Amino acid sequence: MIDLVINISLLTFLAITAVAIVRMTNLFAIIMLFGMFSLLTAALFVVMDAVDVAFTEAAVGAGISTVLMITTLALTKDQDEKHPGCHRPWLPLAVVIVTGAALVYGTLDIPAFGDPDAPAQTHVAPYYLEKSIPETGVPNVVTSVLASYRGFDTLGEIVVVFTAGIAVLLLIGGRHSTSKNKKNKREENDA
Amino acid sequence: MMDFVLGHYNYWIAIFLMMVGFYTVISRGNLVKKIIGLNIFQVSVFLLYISISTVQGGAAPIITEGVALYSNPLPHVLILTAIVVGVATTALGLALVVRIKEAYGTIEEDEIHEQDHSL
Amino acid sequence: MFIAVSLMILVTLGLILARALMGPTIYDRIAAINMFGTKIVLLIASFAFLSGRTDLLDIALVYVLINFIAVVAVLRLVEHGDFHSSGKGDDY
Amino acid sequence: MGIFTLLGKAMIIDVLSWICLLGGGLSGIIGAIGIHRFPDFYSRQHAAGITDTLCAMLILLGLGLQAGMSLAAFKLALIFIFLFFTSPTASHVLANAAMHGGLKPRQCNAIGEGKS
Amino acid sequence: MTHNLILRVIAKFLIPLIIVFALYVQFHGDFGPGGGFQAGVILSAAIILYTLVFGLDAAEQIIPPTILRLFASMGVLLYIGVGVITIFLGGNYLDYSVLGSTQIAGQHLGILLVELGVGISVFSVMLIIFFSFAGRGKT
Repeated sequence: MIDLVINISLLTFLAITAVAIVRMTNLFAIIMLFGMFSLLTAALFVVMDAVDVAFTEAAVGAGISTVLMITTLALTKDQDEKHPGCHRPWLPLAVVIVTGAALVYGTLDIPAFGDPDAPAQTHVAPYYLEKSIPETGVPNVVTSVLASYRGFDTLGEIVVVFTAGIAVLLLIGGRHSTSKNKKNKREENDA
Repeated sequence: MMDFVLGHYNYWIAIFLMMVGFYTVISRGNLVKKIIGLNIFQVSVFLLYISISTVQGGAAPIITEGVALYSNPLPHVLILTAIVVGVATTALGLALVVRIKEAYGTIEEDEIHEQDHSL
Repeated sequence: MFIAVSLMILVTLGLILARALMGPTIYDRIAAINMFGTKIVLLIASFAFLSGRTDLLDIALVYVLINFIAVVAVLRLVEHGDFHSSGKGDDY
Repeated sequence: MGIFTLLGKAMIIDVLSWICLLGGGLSGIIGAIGIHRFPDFYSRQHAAGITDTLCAMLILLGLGLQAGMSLAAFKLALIFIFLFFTSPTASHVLANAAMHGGLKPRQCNAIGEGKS
Repeated sequence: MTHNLILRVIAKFLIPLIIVFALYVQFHGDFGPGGGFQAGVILSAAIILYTLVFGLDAAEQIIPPTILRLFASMGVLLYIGVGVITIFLGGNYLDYSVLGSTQIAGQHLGILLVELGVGISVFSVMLIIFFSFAGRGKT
């Protein structure tokens, strides 16, 4: 019961934070709130028994992600949105409401939250839960699935992360950047 | 009725967050804010998957003596890797924003379009 | 007993969230984020005891560290405006 | 001595951890009310800092009493140490940054805002 | 931020603890929450804290960018290499059972190596990204 209360209040906080993020115009405050958003998400994952995911989200979402956004802000030096909102907000709003309504209609058939007889729980999950100890000797099923049963997937993910690192290095890895360009640009503007 | 609402609250909030992120991406002109919108969208998908994996009264999927009911480990694996990949791709997007700022001097979409047209 | 504490922490979280949303200055928001992180740590610690799984304390430990790093990063931006200076010149 | 035999050791630990946990929770709520009621950033920081540390320490102590001697108690002690060092440091750095950033403490004298 | 004496002292005290905790997460991932992804991120967070407090130059003296690039590829190669070794030992790709004398021992060794590869790779990629961002615009 108390799980449900914590769950629902955290979800409500999450929704409030998300709406506040959209409505604010100061990018700095937005990034701060986004860090808080990640913390709340991670707490929700803990409440929903996804321990490893919460671990990752806490380290990645609240830590690295926030730090990277702040460094970007330091580089772009634009702390405020110049054109808050667009000229005609009704079209995007209508699109969003229609899509959301369709998705909510889709959820009406989903089994309720935490139903142990839902199709998602009865298909392959029991196999891993049963076989993890006899086959791999690892009590943490997430680790055994991650590294052993679905090793190929993880290899793919690692390659994606590696590629993203290389791409960032190619895009902004060089140190010789702004000062020279800016000087040239300023001279052009003056002339 | 109450059971129905409580049983679907998670999904509805996930959809709400998804729509909030979607709205931010399509209606705001600031590139950093667009990336934050994408991140909110991403988090909503994580939330949906983890909600599906939860079993009421179940424990975290670490096998211990005397516990019979565990939540589903497969979505956890999926989302765990997705989070790390997500931050890597977010970093890539932010790097693009930095380059755009250096090339155009602004991170507002309107002004970038204006500069492109004036060429 | 853990239930009572969890509920109290939830109330606190709500109040801090309100301050973070209203906060007139940036520093108010940073302070609220810092407090929020601490309270989330406490919520997870008490939830760990509530559900009887003390493995969860590892996560609380990560939170403490990560929250600190985020706050330091924010303050670095507020004070210096960039991330590459070593800051040796400005000893005010 | 009589009260010890009357209640037993487990009971006393329970009562102590109840006191710690409730005190911690209460001081958390008081701090959260404080950051709404105080007028400017520095006084809010005072409310946040004092009750935040007290709240965290008391709750962790209460949980630690429940854990007894175990790995969980060790981890709680680790969290305690980290919070003990990082939380005041963050507060200090924050106030320092606010001061250098030009945020002035609110001057409240009798003529100005005191009467209003 | 280097003028901030308290922060420097606390950072010096915290960084070793964070690194030890990251190693705990890395090698305790079989039994509790944790694993390569998380450990890599926490370890890089320790270096990020060092960078934030002591400056980028000091951090790059500890871990030069060339070594980081080497590590990033080494992690991926370790992962792939484990798979190739299992092929040579007569199993399928990434089938760790052939690595040890028994199936369980083989799986243990395989999971350990793979998680190590993941940890190294994630650690160095996160730091590469952060150093790229932090060093941008530096003359």
